[in-house]
Amino acid sequence: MTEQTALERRVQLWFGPQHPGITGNMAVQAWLEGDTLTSGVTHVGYLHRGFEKLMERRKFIQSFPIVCRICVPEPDTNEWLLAASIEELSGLDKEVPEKARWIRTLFLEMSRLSSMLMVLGGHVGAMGLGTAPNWLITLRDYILDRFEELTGARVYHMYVTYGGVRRDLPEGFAERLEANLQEIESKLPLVDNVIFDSAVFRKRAIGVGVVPEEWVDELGLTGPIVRAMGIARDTRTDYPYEKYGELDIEPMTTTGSDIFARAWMRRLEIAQSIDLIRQILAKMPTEGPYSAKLPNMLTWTIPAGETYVRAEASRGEMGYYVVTDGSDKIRRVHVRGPSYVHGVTLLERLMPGTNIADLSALMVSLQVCPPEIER
Amino acid sequence: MASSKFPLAPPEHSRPHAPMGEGCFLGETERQQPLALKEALAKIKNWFRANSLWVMAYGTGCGSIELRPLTTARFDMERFGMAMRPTPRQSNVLIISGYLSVKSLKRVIRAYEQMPSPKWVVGLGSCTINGGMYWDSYNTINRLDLYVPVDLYIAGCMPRPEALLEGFGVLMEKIKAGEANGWNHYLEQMDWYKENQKKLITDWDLPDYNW
Amino acid sequence: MSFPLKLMWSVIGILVAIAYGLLISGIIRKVMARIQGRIGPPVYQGFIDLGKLLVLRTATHHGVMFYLAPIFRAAGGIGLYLLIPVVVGVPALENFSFTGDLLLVMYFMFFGSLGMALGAAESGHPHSSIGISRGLSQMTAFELPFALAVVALAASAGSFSISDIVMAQQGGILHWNLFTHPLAAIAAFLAFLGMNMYAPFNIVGAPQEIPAGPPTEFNSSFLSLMMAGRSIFAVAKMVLFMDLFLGGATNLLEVLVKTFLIYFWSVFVGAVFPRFRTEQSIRFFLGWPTVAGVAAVLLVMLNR
Amino acid sequence: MDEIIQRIRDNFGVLREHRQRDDLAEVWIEPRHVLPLLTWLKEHTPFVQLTHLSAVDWLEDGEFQLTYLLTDPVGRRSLMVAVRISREEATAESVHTLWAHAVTYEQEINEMFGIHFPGSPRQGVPFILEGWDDIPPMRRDFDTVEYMNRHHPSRPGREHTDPRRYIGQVVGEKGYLHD
Repeated sequence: MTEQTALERRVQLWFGPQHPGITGNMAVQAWLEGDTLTSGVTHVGYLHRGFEKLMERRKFIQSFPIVCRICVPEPDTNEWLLAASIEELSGLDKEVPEKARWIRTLFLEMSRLSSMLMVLGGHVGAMGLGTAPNWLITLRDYILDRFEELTGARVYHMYVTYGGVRRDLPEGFAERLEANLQEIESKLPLVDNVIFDSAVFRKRAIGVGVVPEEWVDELGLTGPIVRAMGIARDTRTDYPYEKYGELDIEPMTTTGSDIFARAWMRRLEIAQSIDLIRQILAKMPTEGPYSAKLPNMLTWTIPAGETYVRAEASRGEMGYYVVTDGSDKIRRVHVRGPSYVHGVTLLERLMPGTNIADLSALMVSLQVCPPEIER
Repeated sequence: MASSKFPLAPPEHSRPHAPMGEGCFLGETERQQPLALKEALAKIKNWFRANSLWVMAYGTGCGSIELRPLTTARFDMERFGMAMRPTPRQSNVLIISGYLSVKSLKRVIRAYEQMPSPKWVVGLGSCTINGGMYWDSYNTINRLDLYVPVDLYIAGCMPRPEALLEGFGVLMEKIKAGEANGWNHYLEQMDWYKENQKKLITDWDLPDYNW
Repeated sequence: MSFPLKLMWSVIGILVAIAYGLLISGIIRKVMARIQGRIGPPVYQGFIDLGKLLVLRTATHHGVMFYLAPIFRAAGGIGLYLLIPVVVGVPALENFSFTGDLLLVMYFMFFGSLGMALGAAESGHPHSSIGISRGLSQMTAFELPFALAVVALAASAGSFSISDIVMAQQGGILHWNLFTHPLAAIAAFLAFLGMNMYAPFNIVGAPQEIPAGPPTEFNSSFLSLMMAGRSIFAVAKMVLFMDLFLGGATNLLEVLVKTFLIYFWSVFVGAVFPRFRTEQSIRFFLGWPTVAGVAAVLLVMLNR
Repeated sequence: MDEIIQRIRDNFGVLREHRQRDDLAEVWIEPRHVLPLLTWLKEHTPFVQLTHLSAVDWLEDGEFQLTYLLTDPVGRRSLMVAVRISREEATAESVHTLWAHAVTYEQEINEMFGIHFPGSPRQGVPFILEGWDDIPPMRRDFDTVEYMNRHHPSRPGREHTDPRRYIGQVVGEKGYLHD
């Protein structure tokens, strides 16, 4: 067959912008030969709201409702990153009380847990099993209940502020959270049975979507993708922020770098997250202020400077590059989401040779979150 | 604020309607039936339509996050006969779950026009009503009802699953009473909607109506 | 029984079969929902869906074959049902069973899908074409163990008539082909999983890959006819398996119980498994089910 | 960290430098040194990962600043390499040969700031916007409210609460938001 006819045999297929197998509102334009993708291009921009532009014309405190919309399944990392970067530039970070730091750590870990419960269900959901996602999203809802109790909102919390958090922990919060954790732990063996013991899942996930180790430095990969290669890199231990340095925490690793390794990685991190939440609840001081004294937020100006702050989201390293110019507004903020690399360059590289049936499982295992690509 | 380019209030219905929201008559001749029979038939039809809503969710970022609890075990919308359909050809309800960027709007119009009528549009969240917190963004539209007819808004950011269930209950009641007539309005005032759409989407490369 | 009378009974039978098929699909959705921890739709949801699709105001079509596809689909189901005796010995429920009907039944199982393939291909949607190629290749794969099982049963009964095969199983539960020909039963019931398109073999309409599959472009009344055809097809298949392996039935209650059990075998498997890839599914059917089928045929040949 | 910066100072020349944290430093260099410096950092130092590339519009100075954030994943530290380029020319050297994902960053900056990276593969290909006909939106002189008023009319009756109205008023008892 000549080259020309090979090209003519290709079928162009659009996945998205609205497709049940695509994680969110983005599109993948793929070319197929038979059941195999020969190439593909990621298209984003369906969700662009211009966050970075909007934050340039808002006061510092007004930016909080904006940033948590950047990643929908896990908004809290964004809140913390904005707070931490502005605190660092203004020098407020030395005044954040001890208890606020513990609450923030708890808050971040709860959001990681809820996000990972959802994505673990997505792994098999993308392969057509509706049972496990149904269970797991319900388990996630218990965590959302606790978020609601703590912050008043289910999804977008706007809880972290400069200098601390907005509210203290409610009475009896730790016991109710512990009850939820036990509920989750009691259901997890059943989930394991359906997902990881399933011959069909193993058959489809092992050896599929392998990310070579050379790409880590070339593409700047982070998070579960790197840890699933057996490389222990975790922002929480590498650059300990808030109280992660005082917790007993080891980066989880699995080997194989395929979809199964990444799914098992998530399962291990769920267990780790539950353990960390228990540690935090045990070590957290019960007394003390939860917020520093703040200046008048309407007139607050901070000195010019530039910084980059990073945190571990459930998808990988998330970072905020913030520039201030001495005025009462942010000069420029650049949100560096892990999906920016994972969802565009890495996905486009992995697509040739992928079976059409594996594309959505691949996207889930890379945990592509379109809103943080385009912001 | 209000630029004169846009007629801000959509025009009213202009043609006579069959009873119970059975639709306007565009080029069809009205079947000669007694009014009572027509109404009874329309009631039965509307009951069927209301109790089997097939949903196409255009999940724009925020909204899809609360649709997932809605479809799964805790809130389970399937018990009201609602099901998710992946293709516009088989859906009756289009959920616009939040702000729409201009790029998305083009796809939404296309999906909306491909749905078989009667069809309904539900706008979730404050951003479909008036731009919400993105009111000053250059890339998100502020009013959804300038471009597609919206039968029901569910306010909130994001509306909770309970609010969504309540909203769909209201939509069902409206359908049963024959009051959810957005699709008729779209057909009647096609010129107005198309004018608005083309004003916003500068690289218009769609057919005028996507069958 | 005269031909017109028999025809009348068969038409009634078809209507009842459609209703039963819709009801059983409602029960399936309910059971699936319960496994997933949900409440699930009411069991009569299928009727509402069918009615709703009929009263939609617009229907978009893409050409002649697009019109014909749901008709082919329904004709395949009805033809299949008309050839299978529901209760052997009761003339009103024997339909148009005749000597050698099993061969025609095997043909009719293909017929609906082929017609569907032609129509869906005309809709021009790439998901449809991909779904069709997946469906037809999987069908070719699971037809092999199924045909081998049928050959084994026919050889042992000495006839290609379903009635004869049913008669050969009379005399107690242990005379059923399920127990007398276990290998054939294994081959056929594994093939049945493929026929029913539940996980792990639901590669045709795989929602996360090619949403809705072949019927992507079908809407309103086209889809309703397709739904009706699908439900009668499902009932006919269940009755066929009951006749072949569970010793037929002597009254309608027995029909209900046995068909329910047969169908739920595939639903319970489907509730807890993800989906295979296309080539994995084909490889599965050409593996152990086919071996079991060949062994069943050999066993029958040796025993003669 | 100090040693690396010292070597950059010796070999390439540093216009300005700043230590933000123990694990984060920033150096400003001349535009002609960008590609050699980044190549050297990637090939001969542990700063092998490009974490992000972003642009800042300094409208007052008539300059764009491009910031390359390089990370040393083993030594757990980061280095920001910043370069000021003229706003009129708005052209910078592409680094996509060093890091493949720089293509996406350069595509986005090209679209959002109008900075051109000659040789980068997807320059001019729309990444986020579709049918955009105004100046690039992330530039400081682009007024998003004015654009919104032109294209996205608001529903009548919307009230805007400008925080400027409250400035000078006492919030809380002692002027703190949190008492």
